[in-house]
Amino acid sequence: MKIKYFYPLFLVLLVSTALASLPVPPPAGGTVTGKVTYTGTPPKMKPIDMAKEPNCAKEHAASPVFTENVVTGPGNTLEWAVVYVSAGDQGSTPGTQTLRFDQKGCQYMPHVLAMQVDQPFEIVNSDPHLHNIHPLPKINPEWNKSQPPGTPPLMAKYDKPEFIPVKCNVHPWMHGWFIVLNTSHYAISGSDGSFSIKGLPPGKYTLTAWQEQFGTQAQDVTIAGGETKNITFTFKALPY
Amino acid sequence: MTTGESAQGPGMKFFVAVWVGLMCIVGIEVIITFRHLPPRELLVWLLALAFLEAGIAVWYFMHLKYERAALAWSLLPALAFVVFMMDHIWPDAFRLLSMRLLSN
Amino acid sequence: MGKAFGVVLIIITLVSTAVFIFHDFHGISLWLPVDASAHGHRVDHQLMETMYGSGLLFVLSQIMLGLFVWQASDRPEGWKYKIFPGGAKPMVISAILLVGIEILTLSFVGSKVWADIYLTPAAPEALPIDVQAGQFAFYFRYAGADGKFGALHAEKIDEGSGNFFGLDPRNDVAARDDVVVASLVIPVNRPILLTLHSKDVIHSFYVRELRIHQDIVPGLMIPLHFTATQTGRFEIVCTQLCGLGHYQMKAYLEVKTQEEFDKWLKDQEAAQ
Amino acid sequence: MSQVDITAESGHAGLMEDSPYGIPSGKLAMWCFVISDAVTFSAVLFAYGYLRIGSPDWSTPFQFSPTILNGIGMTFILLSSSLTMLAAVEAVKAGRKSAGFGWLCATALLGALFAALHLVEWGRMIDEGWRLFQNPLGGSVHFGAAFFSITGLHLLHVVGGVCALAVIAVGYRRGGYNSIDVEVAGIYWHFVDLVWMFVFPLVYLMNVQ
Amino acid sequence: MSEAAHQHAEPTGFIRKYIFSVDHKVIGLQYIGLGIVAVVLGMILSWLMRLHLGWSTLAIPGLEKLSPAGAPGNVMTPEYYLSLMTMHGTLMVFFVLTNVPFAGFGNYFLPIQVGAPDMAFPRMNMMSFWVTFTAFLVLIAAFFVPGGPPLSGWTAYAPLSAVGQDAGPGEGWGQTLWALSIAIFCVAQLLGALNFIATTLDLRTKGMSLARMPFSTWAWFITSVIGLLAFAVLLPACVLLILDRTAGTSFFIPGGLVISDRLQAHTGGSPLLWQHLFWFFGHPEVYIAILPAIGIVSHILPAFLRRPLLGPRVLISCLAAIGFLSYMVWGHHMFVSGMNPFSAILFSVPTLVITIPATIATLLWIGSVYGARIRFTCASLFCLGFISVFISGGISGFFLAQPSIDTYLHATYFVVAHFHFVMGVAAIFGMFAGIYFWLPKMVGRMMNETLGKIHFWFTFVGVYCIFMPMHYLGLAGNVRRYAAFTDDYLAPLIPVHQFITIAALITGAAQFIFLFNLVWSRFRGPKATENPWQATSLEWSTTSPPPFDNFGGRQLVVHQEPYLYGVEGSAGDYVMQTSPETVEAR
Repeated sequence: MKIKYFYPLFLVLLVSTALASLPVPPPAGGTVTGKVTYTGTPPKMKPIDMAKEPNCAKEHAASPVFTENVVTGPGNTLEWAVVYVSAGDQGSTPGTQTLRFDQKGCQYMPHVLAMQVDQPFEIVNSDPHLHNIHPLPKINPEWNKSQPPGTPPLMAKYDKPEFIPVKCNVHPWMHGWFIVLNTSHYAISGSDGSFSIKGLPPGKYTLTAWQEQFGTQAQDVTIAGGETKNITFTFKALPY
Repeated sequence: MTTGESAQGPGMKFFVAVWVGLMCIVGIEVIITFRHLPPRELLVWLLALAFLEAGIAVWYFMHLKYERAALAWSLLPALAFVVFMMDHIWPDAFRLLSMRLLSN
Repeated sequence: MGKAFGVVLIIITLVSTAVFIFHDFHGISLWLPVDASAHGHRVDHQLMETMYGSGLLFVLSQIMLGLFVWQASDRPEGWKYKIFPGGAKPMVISAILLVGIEILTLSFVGSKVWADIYLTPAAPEALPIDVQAGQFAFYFRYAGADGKFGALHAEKIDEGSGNFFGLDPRNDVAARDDVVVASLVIPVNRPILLTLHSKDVIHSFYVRELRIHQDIVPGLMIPLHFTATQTGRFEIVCTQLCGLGHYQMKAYLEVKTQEEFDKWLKDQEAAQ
Repeated sequence: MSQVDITAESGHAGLMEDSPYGIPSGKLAMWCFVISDAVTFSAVLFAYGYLRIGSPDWSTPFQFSPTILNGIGMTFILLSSSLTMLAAVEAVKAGRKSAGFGWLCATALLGALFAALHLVEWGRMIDEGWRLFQNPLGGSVHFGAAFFSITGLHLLHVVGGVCALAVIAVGYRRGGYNSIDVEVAGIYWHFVDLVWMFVFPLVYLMNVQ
Repeated sequence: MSEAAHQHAEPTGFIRKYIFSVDHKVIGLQYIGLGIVAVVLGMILSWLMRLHLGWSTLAIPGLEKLSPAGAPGNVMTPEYYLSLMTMHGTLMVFFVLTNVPFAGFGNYFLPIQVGAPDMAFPRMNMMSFWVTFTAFLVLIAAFFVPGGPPLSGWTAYAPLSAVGQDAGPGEGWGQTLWALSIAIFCVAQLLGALNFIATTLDLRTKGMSLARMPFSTWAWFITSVIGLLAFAVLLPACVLLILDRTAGTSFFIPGGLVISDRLQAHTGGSPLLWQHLFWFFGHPEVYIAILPAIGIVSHILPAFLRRPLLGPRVLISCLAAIGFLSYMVWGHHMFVSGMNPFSAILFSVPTLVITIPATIATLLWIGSVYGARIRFTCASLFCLGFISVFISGGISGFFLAQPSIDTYLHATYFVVAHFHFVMGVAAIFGMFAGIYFWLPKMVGRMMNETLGKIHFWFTFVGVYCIFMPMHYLGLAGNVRRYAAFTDDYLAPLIPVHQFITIAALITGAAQFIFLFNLVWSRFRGPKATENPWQATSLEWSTTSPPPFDNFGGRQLVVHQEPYLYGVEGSAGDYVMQTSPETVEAR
């Protein structure tokens, strides 16, 4: 039914975005779902000693927080991996929604913030003490700003795709990522390692999974119509 | 004033002799260098010769000998004092060796 | 005007001195905190000696100045000035003698105190702890079960994954059991030997209660030893300007009894 | 105008206190500058010594040929320029204008030659891969930093001196400068020579293989 | 000298007369003007800092407009606090304490006091001011560059100041400009020092033997000798710092640094080398700031005590001794810096020895006050105030000179109190005394005494309210250079900081009385006579203000010691230096 109308609709969409860049409804299309997993022994995550910041130490006294480089889930799955279309992308919509990056209990929420090029995001300090936000880009311009408690959110965006580590010098254990992508087709694996990328127009894609410790893996996927493809990324893990 | 009472140099012949002497000292420095002494010994020799050379240059070329003694007595002790005080930094230079952070 | 000056100056002097003497005001203590180290009383003693000597000089000279100005205020027109009894010479001689003796004693005794803290080697049974400062936190490393510290590799430092020291557990067995924590926990009454180093800029290790202070210079490993004599929880603060988070750069020193310390260390080894 | 001119030309002539050193102000100021500049050079040389002591992997790359040979040539030129400077001062004092001008020009030319040889030397080092921050032999990077900054500071003095000598030579011939100015310039020039007497052994000879 | 010979008659054009003037009096006023701009700026910075220290979450209206990155939502960030602190220190130490008492008053009065028509090298003098001005502009530019103003303190300790942007905000262009500004400033000071030395030694008028020079002249002379040798070390140090920052050298940066997770490319340098070079200059610099003030006060006091000071020769020897010792003590700034602990003892002893000449000078002043009939004017009040704050500041030196006590007190507010009293406030008091005393000579108008006295009382009591409590904070272990006091140990001390802040605001506000007085008196004050204070030195033997060549074509001849007060002379109870009468020594 819908496929019948797809091509004319797509043409119209192309023309309209090119001419007027009107708000566009998300194109219907195929979906890729799957899991990010590992084989081998992953490094043991270390408990974070927040003694330096008594506020945070108190907050996490009951259940200690661990480092988040390799967060594993049941069934050898990996959390916080980013899966995105790295080649053959089509039908991406520009990111306009303002994302939120929170600093709470001396941790970054979320640990990995994926966004599109030129997509605005705000950085919020929910703690009663100072943080400084120091993203360490190599291509994008670098900045390092501190955010005293009670000050308005910092607004930012990046105009080139890049994987940017983020740190807080005041609390050196705080560690996060800004993932700036050229596409709107991306997903971050959840606590069970699963991800799902929706709305892919038919075509041949390369999907890449990125994990901060283990690097990247790529797979080719062909989407024919409104189908759902299932793929699994498997990283090799080393204990140290 | 200069023209009146002082700075009546001894004439060019003498200065040429001083110049020859200075060149000889430079020669000695080079010769000592290529006898491959241990660095510390070489440093002592070279410094001694350099100070000798510098002294000759200040004394004759820069005409300090032909000025009133007060000038030399004002300038040189001040310089010597400051340079002497600077020597207080050496113990920390040796700390760089003995307490170097053993990483990489 | 002269009377006013004299009175104001003397009031300022007395009030300033009084605050030194009665240094406790409704919970605001304007005095040194408790001394918790084996050498601390000598520092305190030296400080008190100086306080008495220079405090006396301060009070005397300010009051003298105030008094003389007071006297000078209502003298008649055409007053012939009086010369200080004896003129300048006794003044100069007494200054040289009094201040000379004062500073001679101070420098002799004071230098001895200093030398005993900073120029003596640590006791052989001292507990070695490795301290690394970085923007803007301290981390402490205990050698672990094997009694050996793993080697440091600057390029391996990765704060996000908790490798603050740049250890290489993959290739370096000695590094695998090193205990890295964010608080300095030490046993009471046992000599401690810290090795201080910094991974980025100059920081400083300052514990008020221990009366100990040492800058941590990048590129150098600076030894520092002391013995804590009281159990408790004290602040370790950075006193050398190190960047925007300087004022939040601190850690805690926890002095425990030997048994508590042993238990704590065992727990940490197990947890890591 | 009045008093200043009197001080300038006929000295204090009973209107002023005698200068304690009996030399013109310009000469005094130059002597003070020389002392101050000597402290500057000492500071840099001390910094060099400090870092050298602290660097166990110090490189000693120089060989007799070409570096030291070139250095001896440069020393010869600079020392000779001191000699021509002395000749210039003698001539100027005796009022032999054209001789004074000639000797001044010779001094400036020798200075320029020194600078040129120095730059050739630098060029060779740079070709070999030496930089302020780089050591092609893999040893301490301070060698390049110390070498270029110390010799660079000296070179700056030489170039400044050559310019000053040229200005004074022309000015002297035109009558704008007098014999005292030439003498003051001479003190500076000899000082530049004197600094080289430390730079050559400490920076060149101490770094011979 | 040749350069002076090129000087011609008084220029008439505005630019040659007031801007690029070779007249030492105009140049002196330019230095003082620059100093006043710098001191107002520095004081406003200190207000902002104090507000932040008292109430660290306070929103200061309008601050965000001044610096959007430094104060989001008008709340000051710690890096902005540190930048303000750095700029405050740099402005005050270099552009106020060095510029006004030494370069400013020195330029104006040194030639007049020795009876010279101008400095020895007028054009070099002009150059020295404009180079200083350039340094000032370069420093101010650091406020407006990307990355923000520098934040590593006026001491700019490497490697924080040397590694660049990775070390945090303020370590980009701002820090480079800072180093550049200081390097330029060094050049200006060297030129100025040469001029001072040559003028003092060579341009004294007939009869002005070295022994007859006023204290102020002696102080400026000794200071210029100190400056000549001290700035000569800072200059290459700054150049090496700039090389480290821009050319990739590693003079002050050791290897293996990991800053913000980035391994730095530098290897093998030494942070202690910077500290040595900096403090080798830095300690003499402290005396460059205070010696002229001592000289000015010693010069002004006799005029109001109506008697000569006790032991004038001794006082001059003390100044010289302090100058000499200033080169032997720089390591006392580095007791706990990781310097060899043996050196600490070596530096501690001469530091303590400095207290001897300082005590002698103080006793000579106090002993001179004894038995005098003081004329209480603003100038004399500030001189008396100077003695008091100099004592208060000097006393704490006893503590900090000892490494064993410095172990506890280093880098606490005790140090802040010490140096603010002894070099900041004392030198500022000397400056105030100088302005109240000499303004009639400089602009030909008297200042308003009532306003001046109100200003004095606010300032005198105010500085004690500000800086005395800092001693207590220091004893309690309150670390300096903290943007806020958040932790359990320091939080209870915040009320003391709030008290200091309020005192600082009031005292600072009182300075506007002075500024008003200055401007008002300049235009509306009563006309000054040639010698309103009945003083004796040469500046009072010419018109107010002095003509272009200082003495209107006269060549003065000096017959007397500088401070013949309390003697019978034709003019009253004093005898001018130029007066040929014979005076019985008392």
